[in-house]
Amino acid sequence: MEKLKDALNFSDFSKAERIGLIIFSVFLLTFPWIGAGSFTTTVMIQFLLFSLFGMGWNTIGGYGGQVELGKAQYVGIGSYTVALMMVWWKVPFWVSMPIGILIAVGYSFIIGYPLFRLKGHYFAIATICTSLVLKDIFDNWNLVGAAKGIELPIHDHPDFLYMQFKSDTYYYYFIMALFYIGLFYMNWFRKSKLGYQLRMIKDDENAAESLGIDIRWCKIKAYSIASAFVAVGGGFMAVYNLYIDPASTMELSLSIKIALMAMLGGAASLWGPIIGAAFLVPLDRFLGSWLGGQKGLTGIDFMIYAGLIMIVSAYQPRGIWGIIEQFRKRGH
Amino acid sequence: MSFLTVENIVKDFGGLVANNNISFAIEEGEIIGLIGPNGAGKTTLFNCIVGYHRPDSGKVTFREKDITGFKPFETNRAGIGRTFQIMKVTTGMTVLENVMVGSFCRTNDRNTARGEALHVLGDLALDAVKDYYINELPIAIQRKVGLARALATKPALLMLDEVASGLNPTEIEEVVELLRRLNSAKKITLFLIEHIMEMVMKVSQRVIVLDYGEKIAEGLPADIVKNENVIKAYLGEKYAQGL
Amino acid sequence: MKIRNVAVFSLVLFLSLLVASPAVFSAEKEVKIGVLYPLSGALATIGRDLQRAAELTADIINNKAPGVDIPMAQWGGIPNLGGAKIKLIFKDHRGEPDRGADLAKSLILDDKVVGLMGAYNSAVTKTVSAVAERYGIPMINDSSTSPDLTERGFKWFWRTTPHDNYFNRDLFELLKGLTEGKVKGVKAVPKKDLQNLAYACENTEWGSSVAKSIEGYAKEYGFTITKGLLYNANAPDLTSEAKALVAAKPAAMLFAAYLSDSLLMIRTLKGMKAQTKFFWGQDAGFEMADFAKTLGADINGVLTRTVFIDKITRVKKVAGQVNALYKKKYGDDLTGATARSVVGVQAWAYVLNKAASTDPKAIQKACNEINIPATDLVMPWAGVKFDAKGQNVLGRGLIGQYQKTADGKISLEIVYPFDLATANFIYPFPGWK
Amino acid sequence: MLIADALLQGILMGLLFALVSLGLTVIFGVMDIVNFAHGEFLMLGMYSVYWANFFFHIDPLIALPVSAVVGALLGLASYYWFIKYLLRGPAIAQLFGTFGLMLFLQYFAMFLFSADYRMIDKGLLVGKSLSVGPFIFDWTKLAAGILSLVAFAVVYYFLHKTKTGKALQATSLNKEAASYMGIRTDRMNAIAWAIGGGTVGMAGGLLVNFYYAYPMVGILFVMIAFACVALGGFGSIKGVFFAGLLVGILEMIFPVFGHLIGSDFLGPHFKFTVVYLAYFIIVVVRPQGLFGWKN
Amino acid sequence: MLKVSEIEVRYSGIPIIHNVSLVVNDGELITVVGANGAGKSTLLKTIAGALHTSKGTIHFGNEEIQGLSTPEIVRRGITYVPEARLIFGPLTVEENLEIGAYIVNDAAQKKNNLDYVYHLFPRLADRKKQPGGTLSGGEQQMLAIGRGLMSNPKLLMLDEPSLGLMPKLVDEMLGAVAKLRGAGKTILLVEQNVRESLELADRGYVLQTGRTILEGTGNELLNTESIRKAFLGL
Repeated sequence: MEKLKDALNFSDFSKAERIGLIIFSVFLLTFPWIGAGSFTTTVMIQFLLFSLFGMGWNTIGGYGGQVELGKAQYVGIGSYTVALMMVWWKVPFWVSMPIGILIAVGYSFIIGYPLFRLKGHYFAIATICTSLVLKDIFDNWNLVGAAKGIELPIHDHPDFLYMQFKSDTYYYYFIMALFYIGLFYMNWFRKSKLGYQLRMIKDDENAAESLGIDIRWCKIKAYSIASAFVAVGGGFMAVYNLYIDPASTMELSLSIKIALMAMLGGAASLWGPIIGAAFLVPLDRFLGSWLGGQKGLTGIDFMIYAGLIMIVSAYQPRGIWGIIEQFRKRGH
Repeated sequence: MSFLTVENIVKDFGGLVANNNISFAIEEGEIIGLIGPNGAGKTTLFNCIVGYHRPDSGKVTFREKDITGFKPFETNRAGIGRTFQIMKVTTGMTVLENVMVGSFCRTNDRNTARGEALHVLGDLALDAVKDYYINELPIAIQRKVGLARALATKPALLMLDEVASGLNPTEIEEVVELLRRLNSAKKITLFLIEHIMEMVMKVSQRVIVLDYGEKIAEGLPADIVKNENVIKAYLGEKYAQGL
Repeated sequence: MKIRNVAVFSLVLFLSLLVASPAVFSAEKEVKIGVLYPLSGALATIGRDLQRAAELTADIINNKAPGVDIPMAQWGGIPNLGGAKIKLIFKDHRGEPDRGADLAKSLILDDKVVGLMGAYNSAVTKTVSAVAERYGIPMINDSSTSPDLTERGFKWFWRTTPHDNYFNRDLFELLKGLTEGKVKGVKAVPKKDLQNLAYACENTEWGSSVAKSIEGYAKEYGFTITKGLLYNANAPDLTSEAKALVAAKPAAMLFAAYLSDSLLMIRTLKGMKAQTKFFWGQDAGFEMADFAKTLGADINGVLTRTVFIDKITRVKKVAGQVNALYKKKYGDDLTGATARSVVGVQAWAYVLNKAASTDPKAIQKACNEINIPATDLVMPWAGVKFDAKGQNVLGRGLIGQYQKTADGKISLEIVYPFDLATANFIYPFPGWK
Repeated sequence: MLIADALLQGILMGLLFALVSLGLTVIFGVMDIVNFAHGEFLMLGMYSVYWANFFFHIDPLIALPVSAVVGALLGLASYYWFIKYLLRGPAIAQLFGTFGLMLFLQYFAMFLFSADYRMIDKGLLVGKSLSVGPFIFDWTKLAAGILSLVAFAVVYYFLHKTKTGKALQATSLNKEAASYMGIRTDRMNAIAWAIGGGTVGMAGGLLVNFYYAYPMVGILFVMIAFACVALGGFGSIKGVFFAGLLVGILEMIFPVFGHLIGSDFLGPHFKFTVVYLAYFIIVVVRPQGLFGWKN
Repeated sequence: MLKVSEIEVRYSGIPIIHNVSLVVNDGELITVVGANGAGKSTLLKTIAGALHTSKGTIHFGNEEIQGLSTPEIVRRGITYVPEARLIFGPLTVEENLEIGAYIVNDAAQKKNNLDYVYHLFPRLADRKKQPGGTLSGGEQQMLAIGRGLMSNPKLLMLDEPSLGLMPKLVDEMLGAVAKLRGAGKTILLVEQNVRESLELADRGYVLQTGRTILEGTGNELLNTESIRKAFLGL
C-alpha cells in the first residue's frame, strides 16, 4: 500500500513537470479520438513501446550507470516465450507473458553474475557479445523456427485472451496501460532503496561498498528489473506484429536504439527515456516514411537522424532532460 | 576477546610491503589514533580491515567474529563504518540522499531511512545543506557529509581517514568536539588515521604508530611523543629536541 | 520560467510531429496500390530495381505503349474502372518486418489503397500479409518465394511467382535429365557421377527453407546430400564454409545467397580452385546483373535458377518489347526479380479490370477466378491462375547458365526447361579462368 | 591436414582482423574512446581503392596508399570536427556520439555511392591463388596478411622508436604526466586518430581485393574488431595482434572441429558465435583482457 | 623570475585557492608548506597550467602565463614533478627520461642532461633498462625528478618529493634537492617535512585554506608560533 502511494506520488517534482505530465496524459488518453491517422497511431505505439524499453534500460544503464548494450536479447526472450507458447500449446497471452518475464529474469541472473565482474568498456562489449551469441543460437535452432522465425496464428475474431484485435486502438490502449505501469513503477523505483543504492554506485563505487551495499548484487537486481521491462515489451511485439524472427527482435541495432533513446532523453531521470523516445521514434518513422523511398535522396533521412544524435551527444551530453535539470538546479 | 583484534596482518603489493606483520587490539568505546608518515601503510591497514584489500596473511576479528577477507559491504553490515580521505565530488545525489543511502543499510523503508538521515544531519548541524549537491559545498562540509553518511549506517566501530585534513584550527576544534560527543553519547568506538598531531593528541586515548609498513609503537599519546622510534621515524629529532 | 519554456516547447514539437501525418491527396479516377519494397538498407539496390520495373509497368498500363503486343498496353488505364489510372504508392520497409507492418497499416487506413503488393523479403511479406489479412485487403505478392507464405490459409493473399519448391524441383529435374541424356549438348551422365550434392544456404527465413526443400527433393529423386550448410548472411569471411563444401567433394554445389554472399562465395571458391561438376544458385544474388558484371569470365558455367532471362526475348516477343522499354529507360536488362515485379503490377491491373470495382470482396473474387493467358506475360509461364491457397499454379522456373561468348562477354543462356534451351549445356564445369 | 590448413587460413584472416582492430586500440589507448565509426573508416578505405581502380584503372595494390591517406584524413577530420567536442562529455555520450558518426558515414556513403555491392574485378592479384604442397592460398589474402604484418611493424616501430611515437605512448600511459613533459596531448590525440584511420583505411584497401564494398560493410568487421580489442586488453598493441590471430584461427578451426566430430550443429554458422563466446569467457576470467595493463 | 599575484583557482566551481601571491627569484629554493588540502598542489598545478586561474596573474620572466596550456608552459621553462610521480610504468627508466627530454631537440644537450641525472641519482643508471613501474618508491621519485630535469627547466617545481618514503630516503631526496640548489637550479618545493624543508629553503610561504598566511625566510618561519603549533605539534 505504502509502495503504491509512493508510486503514484509525483509531489517532489516541480509544478511545471506535474502540469506537463497531466497534459501529456490527457493527450495520450484522447489520442485515438483526434483522428491523426493510422500511421501516426503506429508511431505512437512504437513511441510507448520504446519508452517502456527505455525505462527498463534506465534502471541499470541510467541509475546504475552501467553501459548496457544487450537489451535486445530480452526483447527476444519475451517475444519468443509468448509466440512459442501460443503456437505450441495455445497458451493465452496473459499466462505466457508473465512466464516470459520469469524466464528473462532467470536468464538475467545467470548471465548477470559473470557479467558484473566486468567494468567499463569490457562490460559494454561483453553485453553486446552475449546478445549476439543468443541471437546466433536462435538463428540456428530449428525447434524455435531458426531464422525463419515464428508466425502467430491470426484469429478471426478479436480475442482478448490472446490479445488479437483488428484495430490498433486496442493495442494502443494496452501498450499505454503498460507504459503507465512502467512509469509508476519507475516513479517508485527511483525512490526505493535499490534506486538510491544504484545512484550511489554510479557516483562512487568505493563509497557505496563502505555503506553496506553489495555492488554486484545490486547491479544484478537492477539488470534483471531492466530485463523484465524489456521482456514485457517483447511479448507485446509478438502479439502486435504476429511474426517474430531473431533478426527483428535480437539485433544489435535494437539494443543500441533502446539505450540511445534513454541516453539522449537523459539517463537517470524519470522523464529521460520518454523524452528520448518522443524525440527519436517519430523522427525515425516520419523521416523514413517521407524520405525513405524518394529517389536521389537515399540515406538522407538517416543522415538527419544521425546528425541530430551527433549534435546532442557533442553539445548536450547529458541529454535533453539534462538541460532542464540544469535550469532547475539554478533555481535553487 | 577484544572488540577489534588485528593479528599479524601482512599485505604485499607486488614486492612493496605495505603492511608487515601488524597486530593490535581495540576495546569497545575507545578512541584510537593511527599515525605515521604518508605512505607508511595506514590507509592500507584500514583497507585490510574494512575489506578493500584482502590481507596476504593474518586475521581480523570483530566482535568475536572472524571478518578476514570480508567484502567492504559485509564488514559494514557487521558494524564497521568508514570515511574516506578524499570524498569523490559527485553531482548525482544531494546531501540528504547521500546520507539516506547510509540509513538504507539498516532499513528497507524509505520513510524510516529519510527520518534517520534527517536525524543524523540534524545531529551534525547539516540540515541547512541537505538539498545541496556535494560539489557545491566547501571541503569541511564535504568531510562532515562523509561522516554523516558513515554514521547513518549505525556503526559500532567508525574508522576515520584523515577527517581533519584541510580544515582550519576552528574547524578542527569542532571536529574534535563532535568526535568526543559521538564516542560518549553514541558509544561508537573510533579508530582514526590522522596527520595533524595536535588533533591526535587531543582526541585519542591511545595511539598506534606505523612506519614503513610496520608497527613501531603503541601507547598513550603522552608516551608516544617521547618514544625514540617514533621521533626518529616520524616526528624528527628536532621535534623531540624542541619538546 | 525557463523550465516551463523548454517543457512546453518540447511538448509542442512532439505534438506537431505527430499530428502532421503524411498528406493524403486524392485525384480523380485513380486506383491506389500500395507497394512495399526495401528501398534503403542492405537490399536497397534490388529494391530500387523492383520499384523501377513496377513503375514502368504502371506507365505502360496508364499511358499506353504501342510497341508492346499485349492488350494491357493499349488500355490507357483500367477499362472496366472507367479508365482509372493505377497509382503505385511506394513505401520503404528497410527489410524490417515491424516497419513493414506499420507501413501496410498506413497504406490501408491513411492512403486507402485498394490493395498491396510486395514486399520482396519473405519475413516482411509475412507481417505485411498478416496486416492485409486482418483488414481484409487483398495483397498480391510478386516476388517472395518462401513456400510457407501460401501455406497459411490466408484469404487475402495471392502469389504470382512460383515458389522455391518449384525451383528446387526444376533443379532435380535437370539432374534427372542429365542422367537420361535429355539435356541439350550433353550425353547421358552416369547417375553415380552426380550422386553426391552439397549445399550452402544463408541462414535466413528464405535460405533455410530452400535448404529444407533441397533435402526433401534429394530424397525423392534419389540423390545424397553429403554436406548441408547454413551460414550467417553477410559474413565477413566464407573461407571455412567454402572449405567444408570442397572437402565434401560433391558433384554439384548448390547455393541460396543474396548478392553480397554469392560474390564472396564464388571468389572464395575460385581462390581454392574448387572442383565440381557444376554450381547452381537459387536466384537472388546469382541472377543479378551485378553478379555477372563483377565476376565476369569467372562464372563461365555457373547455373542459376531464375524466372526470366533476356534470352526469353527470342522465344517471347512481349518479353522482348518490355525489356527494350526497360533497357531504354534504365540501361539494364530485366532480371528474374524485376520481371516478376512487372507481372505483379500486371496481375493487379487484370484483377482490377476483372473485378470492375475497388471493393475488396469483388477483388477477392476476381483474384480467385483470374486466368491471365500465357501470351500476355513477359514470363515463360503458362499463365496466372491461383489455386485455393493463393498460389499461381501456372508459373514455372528457368535454369540459366552463364556462358562465355565468342567476344569474351558473359551471357546467360537457358538450359532448362529443355524445350526452351537456347544453348548447349556446358558440362562439367570448365574450371576457373 | 584439415587442421593445419585451417590454422594457416586462420592466421591470414587473423592478421587482417588484427589490422582492422589496430587503429581502434590505438585510439582507445590514447583517449579511452570506443569508436563505433571505426568500421566506416574501413568502408571508405575500401571505396577509395575501388574508385581509384574503377576510374583511373590503378591496380588495387598500388592504390593502397590512397586508402591509408583517405583513412588518416578521415580520422583527423573526425577528431578536429567532432570527437574533440565529444571529449567534454561522459563516456556514454562518447559512445553514442561515435555511434551517430557511424550512422552518418554509412548513409552518407549510401547517398554518394548508392547501396550497390562493389567488388574489384581487375587487379594484379585478384582471383589468383598460390599452391604450396597441399595448401592453396588466395594471393589477395596472402598479400593482405603480409602487408598487415608490415603495417604492424611500421606502427610498432613508430610507437617505440620515434620521438613522436614515444610521446604518443606516454600520452596513452598517462595523459597528465605527458603534458608535464611538454607533450601537446591534443596533437597526440589527433595523431592517434590519424593512425587509427590510416591503418583501418589500409585494411579496407586490402580487404576490397577480395571482399565487396557497400555502405554497411563496416559493422560486420567492427564487431569482430571490438572483440579483438577487448580480448587483447584495451590499448594494447601486442594484445590486439594476438587477439586478432586468435579470432582468425578460432573462426577457421571451429568449423573444422565440428566437421571432424561429425556434428552439423557445430558448423560454420557458429564460427563467430564462438568468437563472442570466447571473448565473454576470457574476459570474465581475466577482466583486463589478455595483455591489458590499464584499469 | 616567477611572480604569482593574488590568484584565485576554482575547481568545479568551488574556489580552492582564494588569494595567493608568491615570488620566486633566480636561483632561489622556495618552500611552500601547509596542511593537506590547503591548496599547495593546486598552486603548483596552476602554475604548471594544468588548472586555470579565475582571478589574478602569473608572470614568468616578463610574460603573463596564466591561461597557457601545460605544454606551452613547459616550453617556456617551468617543469612540474607531480606528487603522484606518474611514472610511465611499462617504459624503461631510460625511456622515461627520454620522454622527459621531449622538448629538447639538441642531441648533445640531451646526452648531457642524461649524464647529469645519472650522476645525481646513480641508482637510476644501474636500472636504466628496467621498467619504471618495477622500481621502488624512492627510485620512482628519483626517476620523476630526473625526468623533470631532462627538459632543462629554468624553474623546477617539486610536489612533495619525500611522500611515502622511509626516513633514510627522505634525507637522501632532500639532499638531492640541496645539491640541485647548489648547482644553481631555481626550485619551488612543496613539502610535508616542514622542518627539514624550511631549513633547506631560502624563503618559505605558508598556505592555509587557499590563502598565503605567512611568508619569510626559512628560519623566520620555523620560529613562528603558529607554525610550531600547527605543523610541529609544539
